[in-house]
Formats: sequence, C-alpha cells, structure tokens
Amino acid sequence: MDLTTIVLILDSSVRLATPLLLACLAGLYSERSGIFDIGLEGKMLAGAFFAAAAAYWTGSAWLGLLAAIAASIVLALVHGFASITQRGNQIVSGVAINFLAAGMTALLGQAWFSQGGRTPQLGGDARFGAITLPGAEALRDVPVVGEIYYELISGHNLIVYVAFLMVPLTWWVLFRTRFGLRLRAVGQNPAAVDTAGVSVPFLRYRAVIICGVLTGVAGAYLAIAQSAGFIVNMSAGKGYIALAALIFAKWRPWPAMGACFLFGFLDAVSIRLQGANVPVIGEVPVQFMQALPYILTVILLAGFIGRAVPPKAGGIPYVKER
Amino acid sequence: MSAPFEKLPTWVEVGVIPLVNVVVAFLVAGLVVLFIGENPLEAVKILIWGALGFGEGVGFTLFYTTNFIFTGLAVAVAFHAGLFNIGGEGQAYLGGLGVAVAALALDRYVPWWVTLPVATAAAALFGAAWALIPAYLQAKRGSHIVITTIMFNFIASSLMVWLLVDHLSPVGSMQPETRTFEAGGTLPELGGLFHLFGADMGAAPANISIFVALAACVFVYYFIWRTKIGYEIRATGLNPTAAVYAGISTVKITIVTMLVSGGLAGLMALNPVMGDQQRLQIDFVQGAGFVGIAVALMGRAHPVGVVLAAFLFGMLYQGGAELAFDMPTISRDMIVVIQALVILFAGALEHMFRPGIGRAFALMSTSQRERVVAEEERP
Amino acid sequence: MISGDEVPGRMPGELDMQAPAAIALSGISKSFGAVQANRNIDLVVEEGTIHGIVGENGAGKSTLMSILYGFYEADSGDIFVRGEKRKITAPDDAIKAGIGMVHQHFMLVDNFTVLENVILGAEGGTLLKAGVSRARAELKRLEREYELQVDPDAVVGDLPVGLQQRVEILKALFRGADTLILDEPTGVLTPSEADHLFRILRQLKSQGKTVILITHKLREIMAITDNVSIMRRGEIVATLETAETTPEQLAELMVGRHVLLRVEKGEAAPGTPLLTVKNLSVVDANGVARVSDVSFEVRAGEIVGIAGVSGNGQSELLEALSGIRPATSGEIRLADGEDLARRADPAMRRRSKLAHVPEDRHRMGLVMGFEENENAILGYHRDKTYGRGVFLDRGAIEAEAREKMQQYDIRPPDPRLKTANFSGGNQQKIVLAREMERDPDVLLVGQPTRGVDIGAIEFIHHQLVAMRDAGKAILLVSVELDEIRALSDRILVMFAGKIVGERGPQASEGELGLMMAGVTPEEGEGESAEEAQAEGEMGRASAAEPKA
Amino acid sequence: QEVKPAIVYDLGGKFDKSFNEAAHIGAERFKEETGTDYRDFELQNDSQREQALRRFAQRGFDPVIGIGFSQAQAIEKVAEEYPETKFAIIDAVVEEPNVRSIVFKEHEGSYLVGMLAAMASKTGKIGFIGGMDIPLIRKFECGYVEGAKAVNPDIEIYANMTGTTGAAWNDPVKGGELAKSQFDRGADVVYHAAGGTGIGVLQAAADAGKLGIGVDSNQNMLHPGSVLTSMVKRVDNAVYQAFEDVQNGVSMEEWGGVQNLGLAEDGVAWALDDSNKDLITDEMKTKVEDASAKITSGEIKVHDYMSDNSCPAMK
Ligand SMILES: Nc1ncnc2c1ncn2[C@@H]1O[C@H](COP(=O)(O)OP(=O)(O)OP(=O)(O)O)[C@@H](O)[C@H]1O
Ligand SMILES: Nc1ncnc2c1ncn2[C@@H]1O[C@H](COP(=O)(O)OP(=O)(O)OP(=O)(O)O)[C@@H](O)[C@H]1O
Ligand SMILES: [Mg+2]
Ligand SMILES: [Mg+2]
Repeated sequence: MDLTTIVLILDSSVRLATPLLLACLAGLYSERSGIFDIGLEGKMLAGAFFAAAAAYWTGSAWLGLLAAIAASIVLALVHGFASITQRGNQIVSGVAINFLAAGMTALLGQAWFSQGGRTPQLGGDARFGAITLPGAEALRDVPVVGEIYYELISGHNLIVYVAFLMVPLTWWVLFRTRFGLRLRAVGQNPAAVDTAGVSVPFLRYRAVIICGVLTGVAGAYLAIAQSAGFIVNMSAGKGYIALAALIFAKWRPWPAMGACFLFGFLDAVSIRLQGANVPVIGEVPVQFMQALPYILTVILLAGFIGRAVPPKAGGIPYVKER
Repeated sequence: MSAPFEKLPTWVEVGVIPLVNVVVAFLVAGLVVLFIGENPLEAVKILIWGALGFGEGVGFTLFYTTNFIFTGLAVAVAFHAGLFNIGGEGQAYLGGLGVAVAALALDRYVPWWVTLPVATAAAALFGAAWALIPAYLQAKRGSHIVITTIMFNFIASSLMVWLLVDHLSPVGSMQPETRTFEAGGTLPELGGLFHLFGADMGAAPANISIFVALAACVFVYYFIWRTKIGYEIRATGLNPTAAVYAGISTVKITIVTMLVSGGLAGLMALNPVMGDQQRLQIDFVQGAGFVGIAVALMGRAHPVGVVLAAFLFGMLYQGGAELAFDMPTISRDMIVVIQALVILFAGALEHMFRPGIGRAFALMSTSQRERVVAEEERP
Repeated sequence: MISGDEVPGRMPGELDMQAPAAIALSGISKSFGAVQANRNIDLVVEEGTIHGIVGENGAGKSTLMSILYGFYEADSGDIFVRGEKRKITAPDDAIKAGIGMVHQHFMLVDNFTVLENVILGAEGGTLLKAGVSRARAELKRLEREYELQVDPDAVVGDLPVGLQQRVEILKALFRGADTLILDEPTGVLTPSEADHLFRILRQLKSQGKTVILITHKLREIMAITDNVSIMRRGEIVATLETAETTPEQLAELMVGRHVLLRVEKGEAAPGTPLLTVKNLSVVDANGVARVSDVSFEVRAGEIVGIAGVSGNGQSELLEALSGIRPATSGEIRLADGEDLARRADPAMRRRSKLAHVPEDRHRMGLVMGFEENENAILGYHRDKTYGRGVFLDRGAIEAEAREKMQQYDIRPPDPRLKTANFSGGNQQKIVLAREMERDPDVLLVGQPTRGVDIGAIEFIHHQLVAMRDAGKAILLVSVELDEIRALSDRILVMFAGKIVGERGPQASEGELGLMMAGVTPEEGEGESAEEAQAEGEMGRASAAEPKA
Repeated sequence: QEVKPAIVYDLGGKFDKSFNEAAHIGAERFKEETGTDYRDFELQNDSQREQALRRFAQRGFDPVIGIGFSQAQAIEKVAEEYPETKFAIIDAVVEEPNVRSIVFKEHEGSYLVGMLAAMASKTGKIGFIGGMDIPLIRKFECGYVEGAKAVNPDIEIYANMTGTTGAAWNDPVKGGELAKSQFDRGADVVYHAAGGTGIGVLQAAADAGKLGIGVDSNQNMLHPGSVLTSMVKRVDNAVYQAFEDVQNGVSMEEWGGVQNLGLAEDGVAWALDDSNKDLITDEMKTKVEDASAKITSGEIKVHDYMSDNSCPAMK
C-alpha cells in the first residue's frame, strides 16, 4: 500500500471514529461518576433525529446542533432521574432509553415528514461543511507532510475537530479540576464524596448532563455533518461500539481516543475491503471485520489483554438509608 | 432485583405496584399518540380490535405471544440468579440456526413430529451454546455479563449473515435465506383448533410451538421453585455470599442458569422458523429478545406473569400492526415506544410509585410489619 | 425539658457553666422505615471536652452522630452549635459549623492518594493546582502538631487501617473542625495504636477542641472521656461525668438491667481431638497473608475461644475451616479424617458433620429474600430428607422448620414469613437453630450474640454450653472479650494472622488485651517490638503502657 | 369500472427518492388524472409483507401492487389465497395467473449511463456502487460496464457493493465512504444502484465536486450540477398502467404474465432536464441517443447478467 492509500484510509477512519469518540467520552463522564450508561446509542439516535429535524426547519446547522443537544439531555435526565433519584437499575433504564429513542424517532419522523421515518435531505447551511485549515492548499503538493496535512488533518467538518479537542479537554477536566476530582471520587466511593460535603446527586446529574451534551453532538454529527439528513436507526450500534471502546480504554480519555480510532479504522478498512482480495490473507469476510470490535472487547473483558476494572461504584445506586 | 424500601403485602408487591407501573406506561404512550395528533382512545380501540377482534388477529397475537413467552422466560430465569441476560436476541438467532440445521437435515425424510423434538433440542442447544461464553466469562473471569451478551448479539448477527450469505442460501437466490423447508420441517398451525371454537384463523401463523412455550413455563416454574438447583439459583441471586457459605458453586450456578436461559431464548426460533416462514431468514428474531426484557420485568420473573405480559405484548404487536394500517400517522414504531415505556416504568422506575402506594395502603389496613411486631410482643 | 429556640438546658450539676455548649441536640428523632433508631434525644456536649457515647450494637449511636454530621436528616429535633441553632441537612452544613467526623466505616476513595482524599470537597478553587500545594503545606503543619504522620502521596488503598484512620482525622482537621466525632475508632486498632490515637485526642482537647467518642469499650471511656452518655434502644438513658461513675454502672445502664457476665457451666471433660489444624496459612486474593502458620486442635467436649481485635485473621480462619475459602498451605483434619485444607467445599464439610454459624448473618448466614423455611435448610438443602432426586419436598421442609421455630422460640412462628421481616435476634436464632440442631461434631461459631438482646444471649450461651457437654467440639470466635472468657475452656489469642498464645479461662483481661496487641509476655519484648514495627509507625513500646 | 388500488412499498419507504417513490409518483398521477384514490402502506419489517398484502386483498382492494423483489414470496402466497384479486409485483417474477410481474431491462438503461459516465470522465476512471449484493444489482453493474467500455475500452471501473443484507439499501454513511474511496482512487463519475444508500453516494459526489449518477427515479435535482444523469426506471408508468388496466376492466388473462420493460417499451431511460443540461454536451447526447436507437432496434444487444449470472464485459 502506498502512502496515499494509507492516508486516505486514515482519513476515512477519522470520519468514522468521530461519532464513536464523542459517544465514548460521553460515556466516560457518566460512568466515571458511577452511572453506567448503555443508553449512549439511544441518546445519539435522538440527537441525530432532532438535529436533522431542526436543521431542516430552520436551515441552520447550529440550531440543529442545539436541538440535538437538548434532545439528548432530556433522555440523559430521564436516565439520571431513574438511576440517581429513583435509584433504579441503570442497565434497565439504559435499555429503555435505547428503545424509547428508536421508537420515538421513527414515530415522529413518520408523523412529521412521512418519508418512512426519514427527514428530508439537507443542504447548504443546514449542514456542517468541511473546513480547510490555513495553509492546507499551499502545502498540498509538498510530499508526505503536505499530503498528510491536506488529506488527513485538514478538510473535516467542525465537529470532527471538536471531538478530537474534547480528548485533551476531558483529560484536563478529569485530572486538573475540582469537578474532575469529585467526579472520579463519586464513581469510586459516593459516600466519601457525600461526607466531604459534596452533593452526590448534583455531581452525578452534572456528569449525566455532560454525557447528554456529548451524545447530542455525536448525533448531530451523524445527521447533519457526516450525512445530510436522518434515517431510521441511523446510529446502527455505534453507541454500543463506543461503549466497547470505553471499556477498551479502561475509562481513560487518551486511550479512549486510541480505541475509537482503532474501531473507526477497522470500519474504514472493512468498507474498503468489501469484495476486494487482501493480498496474502485472501478474502476476509466483511462480517468478520464488522464483528472485530465486539470480539476484541470480549477478549479484553475476559482479561486476556490487560484487565478492565470499571469504576467501583458504577451501576450501584447510592443508597444511604436502606 | 429490587431492594424493598418498605414492606408491603405480597399482593400489593406483585399485583398492585406492577399494574400501576404498566398503567402509567400506557398513559404516557397515550400522551404520545395525542401529541402526534390522533385520538388515543380510538387508537386503543383499533389496537384491541386488531389483536382480539377476529380470528386472524387472535392468531397473530398468539404467534407473537409465543415468541415473547420464550424470550421472557429466558430473561426471567437469568434474573433469578441475579444475572441480566441482554443476549436473548443473539441466542434466539443462533437457536434459529439449530432449527434450520435440524429441519434441513430431516424435512425430506420424516414427518414433522419427528423433526420437532430434534429441532427443539437443537434450538435449545445452539441458544445455550451462545450463552455459554458470556456465562463462563462472568463466572470465571468476572466480565460483566451485560456487556458480553450485548457484544455477543452483534457477533451473532455478523456470524449469521456470513453463514446465510455465503453458506446457507441456495445458489442464485436473491435473498440471504435458506431454502424453504418441506412438510417434514413445518409445524402444524392452530387453524384446526380455531375451528373447534368456530373461528377462522385465516393466514395467521400461530402454530403448535405455543404448546412448547407453555410447557417451558411449567418447566421454569418447577425448575426455579421446586428443584434443588432452582433453590441454589435463587439463593445465589438474592445473596451470593450466603450461597458460597451454603456450599453452592456460583460458577456452576452462573453457567447452568445461563445455559437454561440461552436455551429458552433459542427455543423461540421454533415459532418463526419452523412454524411461520419455514426457512431461516436474516434478522428473523426482530427484537423479540429485547421484548423479553420488558416481558420479564413486567411479569416479575414468574412464569404466570411472563405469560400474561407476553400476551399483552403479543396484542401490542398484532394490534399495533392494524393500528399502523388504519392510522397511517402512527407507525408500528409506536409499539417500540410502548415497550420502552414499560421497561422504564416497570423496570428502572419500579419504585417511583411505591411510597405513594405504601402510604395509601397504610391508610387502608394494618401492615404486615405491625402484625409481626404485635406477635413478637405477645408474651 | 426545653422548648422553643432556646439553648437546651444542661444536665444537673452543670448549671454553673457559662460558655454555650459546643453542641446541643434537642428532641432528635429518626426512624428507618419501621426501625426507630433515635427517639427524642437531648444531648449537650461541652466545649473543650471529650464526650463519650456508649451503647450496645444497634442502640443508635452512629445514627445520632450521622444526624449531627448531616449525613442523615432527622425526622424531628434541633441542633445547636455554640448556642446557635443550625440547620444541618447535609455534611456541608456540618463542616461549615466546624464539625468533623471519622465514620465507623471509613469514607475514603481507595485509589486516590492521601492528599487527594484530604482535599476532596475542600479543594479551594476550581482548579486543583493551588489547592494541592496549600494542602501539602497544611498537612505538614498538622503532622508536626499532632504526630499525624502519613505520606501525602501514598495511595490510600495501600495503607494499613490505622493509617487510613489517620487520613480521616486529617480530613476533618484540614476542614478546620472544632468538634471531632469519632465513631468506634478503636474497633480496628491494636491497643498501642489506640493509645496513640488517645494521645492525639488529648492534644486536640488541650487546644480547646471538642471530641465526641463513640465506643463499646468501657475501659476506653474511663480512660479518656470527661463526660459520657449512655444510649439504649434509640434513647439516651443518662449522661454522667466520667469521674463519678464506674464501668459496672455504665454496663448496667447500657443493657438496662444487672448484667450477669458469668455463664453457669461445669468443668469441661475434653475427649479426642475432633478438629486439628496444622500450620494453616491463608493468603487472600490481593496476595495479603491473612492467616499465617496457625496450629491448634479442638477436642470433643470443649469450647475453644479465639480472642482478638477484629481484622486479625479470625474471619479468614473461620472461612478456611468451613471450606468457604481455600487454605494456601497447612492441614485441616476432622477427627481422624484426611486433610481438607485445599478442598474448599463447604457442602463436603457439612457432610463431615462440621457446622458453621457465620459472623455476619446478613451478609452470609441468611438469604433475606427467602422464606424462613428456606433459610432453615440453607447449606443442607441437598440432604435426602428434603427431597429425593432433583426436587425439594416443601412439606417436609416446612414441618421441620415449624418444629425448630417452636424449640428456639423464634417469633413470629411462621415458616412462610420472609426472613427480612424477622428482628435481628430472631434472625440469629434462625441461623443457630439451623446449625446447632444438625447434631454436628464440630461447631464453628462467629460472633454468636452480635446485635442480640440479653435474653437471647443467655439462651444462646446456654445452648453452646449444652452442646459442649454433649461432647461436641466448639470453636468460638468473638470480639467480645467477656463472651470469650465466659464461655471458653481454652482461649487462643490471634494477632496479625498468628496465634500468639494460649490461656486458660482465668486469664485476666489485661493479659489477654496485651496479647491481642501482639505482646506475648513469655516470649519477651523482642517480638512485640518487631510486630509493632511491622504494623507501621505506631508508638514503640507504648503497647506495654498500663491501661487506666 | 370502479377501482380500489393499493400499493405496498418496500422497506425503503415511499419517499426513498428511488423506486418506491417512483411507484408513489405513478399512483399520484393516476389519482390526479382520474380522481381515483388509492391506499398505500409502508413496511417496517419483513413479517409485515404478507400481513399488509393480505389485509388489502381482504378488504377488497384491487389491484394490489407490491414494490420490490423481496415481496415475491409474500405475493405468491397471498395471490393463491385471493385468486380473484389482481396482484402485481415490481422487480420479480411470480408465476401465478393473477399476478402481473413487472421487470425492467435495467442493463439497457445502465448501458446508456455507462456511456455517459465514460464520456464525462476526465480521469478515465469511473465507479459503481451497488446496494445489496444480488444478481439484480449485478445486472445494473454489468450493463454500466458494457456501456462505458463501448465508449472507452481502456476505462478503469471501480465497483463496490454496500453489503449482503437488506441493510445495504439504507446506509448512506457507508455509501458516502465507498464513494469517497472511489474518488480517492481517481474516479470522477460514480453510478449508484443502492436505494437509500445512494443518497450518501450522491451527497459525497456533490461534496467532492465530482459527478454522481442517480437511479430509479430522476435524481438529477438532488444536487443540480453534480448529478450527471439518472438511470430512470419507469416504475411510475408501470403502476399507472396497472391501475389504468384495471379501470378499463382488463381480464385476468390479459392482466397476468410477465412485462419486461426496456428502452423500447419506455421502461427505462436516462434523464435529461434543467438540472443536468449543462453537464451533457451535444456530442454526448447524440451518441447516447444513437445507441439508444440501436438497442431499441436490436442492433446492439446488451448482456443481461441475470440470464446466465455472468458478465462478459467484466472479463
Ligand atoms: N441506613 C440505615 N438504613 C436503615 N436502618 C438503619 C440504617 N442505619 C442504621 N439502621 C438501623 O438503625 C438502628 C441503629 O443503628 P446504628 O448504626 O445507629 O447503631 P449503633 O449504635 O451505631 O450500633 P453499632 O454499635 O453496631 O455501630 C439499627 O436497628 C440499624 O439496623
Ligand atoms: N436495615 C434494615 N432494613 C430493613 N429492615 C430492618 C433493618 N434493620 C432492622 N430491620 C427490621 O426492623 C425490625 C426490627 O429490627 P431490630 O433489629 O431493630 O429489632 P430489635 O427490636 O433489635 O430485635 P432483636 O432484639 O430481636 O434484635 C425487624 O423486622 C428487622 O427485620
Ligand atoms: Mg455504629
Ligand atoms: Mg436488634
């Protein structure tokens, strides 16, 4: 494979990894605070739908993004209410949210647009377009560096850059701020946070809301940046892959980026390998490539590649009075 | 699954509270219908008529009910051991492979009643096998079974696509599906039975696998509440430490429970594959594995509750199809929404109305607790 | 006694004091569902004193202090801090009012460093950086002032319990607490560590701080407190000046009647060894040695008691003996049977006629969601009597349960009642009935009377002695030294996973206490120093200091 | 005669910008022109096909038209149950006396757009993106390749299928990625036969400043100036025709059987309108019209992949 091919595959990986990364970081905030979230998928889907609907009505991608975030936050608050205030089962709540999003988006899509659950196609300002970074055109013809800069680094839409900037930002928030310290603590031992004079519910609600914001952005990316409209079940399991990536990353921001990029890369490769014969290996069934993230996660969970220990208080409602 | 906040009598615990939760779920669903601009009462009327108003509707309702009994039982059995089997979808999918293998091998040579037990065994076996790895990883390596079973759903889906596209579909077929089974691989339908009651089942696919489902209910009841291993399963689910103290191997219990759970999920395939379509298709499970979660939560993990909840969901699925037909603005996704609301209110928010109900109840009668105290204080 | 918003009145004999009390509670009540944990409590704690609170398990001590700290919210009642009425509904309010608390179960984040734990909730700014360096300096100061040495960068989970407690104290001091509540701080400490803690408390007092100390140990009350309040069944039954009371009086107030600490029993007639343990060691999942090289035997017709501060390997020893946990090395034999040490199989032990009353009925002994009759067969459910083949015979099980409930006076006598609906004492009886009526040869008993009322205690003790007299071998583990001394024919003392000595039932409390701290008189001071060293940075020979 | 027509769309839904939508357009036109209303139903999953068809037949709808080859089995079953009702299926052949099977010579239309692609390409590289990998889609591909090679025998053609299951019809993200990968390799015209997935293909072409070719419906106006042309399948005409036939009281013998619609029958065509008129030069137009005439007359015979499951042009 020549450099161009590699750069182009990596470029595609970046595009495919972006929604995973946003959802994965979203999950990171929630799970670090001790609230398991298998509802990433649903929140992303709801975000995608409302992004497309709002962008279609208003013609503005920005309003679409806001709508996506709002919709996602609403679902995040439902999850928060069930798992923080009502101390319900977080897995059950997450499952419910996934179904709620799947059903509601299709239902509303059909009721509002009667296009089989789809929203109308978007164009122009209703989408986030590609951004050419300064100097990209000039550097374009410089060998290697220019190619990498022009193809791989420049030319993505805004949300892609936001997603990747979220990684250092998340790291910084988690390990350098008061909020981060408390967040890490509350996922490990909520009683310690409580007795230190910090409200556990408030802290967890904030984490869950951040999770909503990020899944909303991820959804908006799907519908109004990567594609030009919403289609039924658009998230297609990406929320679960993000969850897998989160486990893979052991709930840490930088490795999360690595894991999401890896899974995006696998996706990019599997798309390009479709029908093509890989030299030496022969034809790899696409289905195998598609299943690979899940297989890798199971292997990791089995403890064969390191050990993924979730935040200690994760999934357990904080109950001080039985 | 639930830590009781206050002690309420059993009939409130297993009767009133779940009922209130489900009713609230439906009320919220009604609001959704209203929001879309349709009349919820009209919708309910169409739904109930569609599900029970005529022979064919009933036939479809029973067809879906059969699916949900199996998957609901699968989730319920796992609940008793404190396990959350979210992998019913994948296990049922693999169960379909078992059914297809049995039917494809036998349908040309033996009558259906010979194929049925073999297919049943194969479905259970394949479903159980698909649950085995997550079970083993949970038991031996502590990998969270919720995550592994989710992963296994996806892996199952890829595996089955690969098998159906590349290996099982006849050459030249446009659809990734096996050939159609012949008479020896086809389950008799319930049309005859309907005729006894003077009804016409029309083309509804309800078939005798519903009896397998009911037998599975009886099996689960005895298995959980009457056998020693069932006792051990419940002990493990309620207090794993006490189970270890009692000499119960949690590894064994986790694996056995998941095998039974996966087997039950696998059996679900009998109904659509051998009963309805007579061929193995892509995605034939169609979310029934997930409906099982709602069914088990609503049915409080008890076979009787599961049958009732499965019937309710069967009605929803069939009635919902009619509803989508007659009210074009309400698509079938309404069912998914209702399902989500049931899971939310009967599962994650199950305690929301408890304090209120508890208070209401305390006003009405002497609580069990007081009875206990009174008896204790008796000299 | 008091009404309105006035500062509550004082106890008799203290009327002359002028300064407002550091803490005054008035009419505090709290219930958890059906359990009334605190009932209309009034309490005054004077500034600059050490105030003890004693009471049996479940008397409501922790609940009361947690209310003062804002961890729980009282159903009714008022809190006054220095004469001012405060609304304390969250720990934050308490911290602001200058109250700090060291909880019975530590509130630490295991994977955080000491420093991170200390600043949590008091970071002093949105960013950590400034707060961290300020905290580092502050820790240095506190370390100097109170001899509270800990490495600020050590990960808390790696620290021994004594040091973890220090971190808890530092947390409170760092927040500028004037009033420090300690909930059973010595339960996890060796006597020498406890002495060190008391030195710190005295120093705090000398600087004008107020300390509230919860403990079960009357000795400690007598040694360090100025005043003491006694709680019983959710109420404060008396508040006394320590100098004017005696341990006997306190004990009587605690349990509500004269305590008979002696158990009527005859001489033991030990027979052949029924349980033999040789060089047994247990290493836990984290690679920590819990039991090291323990050897002893228990003979037919005797009760062997194991004394020790909790957390010194008794639990692990019991678990290894009952087959819950595999031993790492050594031998366990029942009568003349084969070595069972490596076969962790509780069911097999039971079949070999070994019964086990676990230390914690909630966690291990019972399945709270089961009906009583189901718990009555827990562990024995595979017996032929309860059904042949794969099925259980419900009729037989219930009939037997009904019979046993009668015999042990378990109330209410309804075998179909959910176990969670029985009271603690009755739950304990369910366990005892199950294990003792099985006619075992060897009985392992852990904390048989924890949280059980006096009447039931007598019954249980009587049953144990009766079993001994019937020729059973009984191994008794209890943190209640009185119970050990009253019941045992021989006493083994455990410290840091080892058996450090054996004494007869006549051994004095002082002697046993020293041994529980790892000081074995005959073996000389050398080892004790070594052990003390190994335990951490506690005061050196202070363990030998006489107790007040 | 009074007609009560009904349509059951395939999973893509009636506004798929593709062949379901074409059916919808035909039905709407009929409604406008005759005032006859019709009922339609959008499937949401496979198990509904039969149920929906049967429900229409039961309630006396006639004709009942199923869109898409995946309804073949369901139509066969229901048509047997209701022998008096006239059924029609698009894109598949069902051997029942009361079923009209309407299939198209997509290879002919694809041949023409293949020619246009080859002529419009500056790089000498063009692409094809199919939906689900089935013989029907190979038929599109094969005709396209043959047409392109007729113009430029050395042309390089990249071809990808989106997937192997029904999901391949509705994955615009993947469609977009596949298109980008073909552009990256130098292609500058890409033809899709991928239903909803194709929306992503055309979007990617527009985003990248390359050319896409639409399918089934006229998709030129989706991205004016970026869609070279569309290979239109006149499902609308077929549906209109079917409704009209029933209205005219067609007999069951006349109704049944297979309609194989190609260029000659106006069943397939290439689309030229305001949106793409600047992209099509006169020379291109002449050449294509010439070829079209030759195909109609039988002078050029485009190979039908489905006749022998092979594609000589791709050897
Ligand atoms: N969080 C809780 N929820 C429900 N009940 C509780 C809770 N905490 C304590 N209780 C109950 O309240 C009563 C008083 O408990 P508390 O912990 O205050 O006792 P204590 O005096 O501290 O006992 P110990 O000496 O064992 O620590 C007990 O009956 C206990 O079961
Ligand atoms: N933490 C708790 N959660 C739920 N129920 C509890 C809790 N603690 C106690 N109970 C219930 O409250 C009742 C009284 O419990 P408690 O332990 O206070 O009894 P008690 O009066 O101390 O009896 P005994 O003297 O037998 O120990 C029992 O039914 C018990 O099961
Ligand atoms: Mg306490
Ligand atoms: Mg008690």
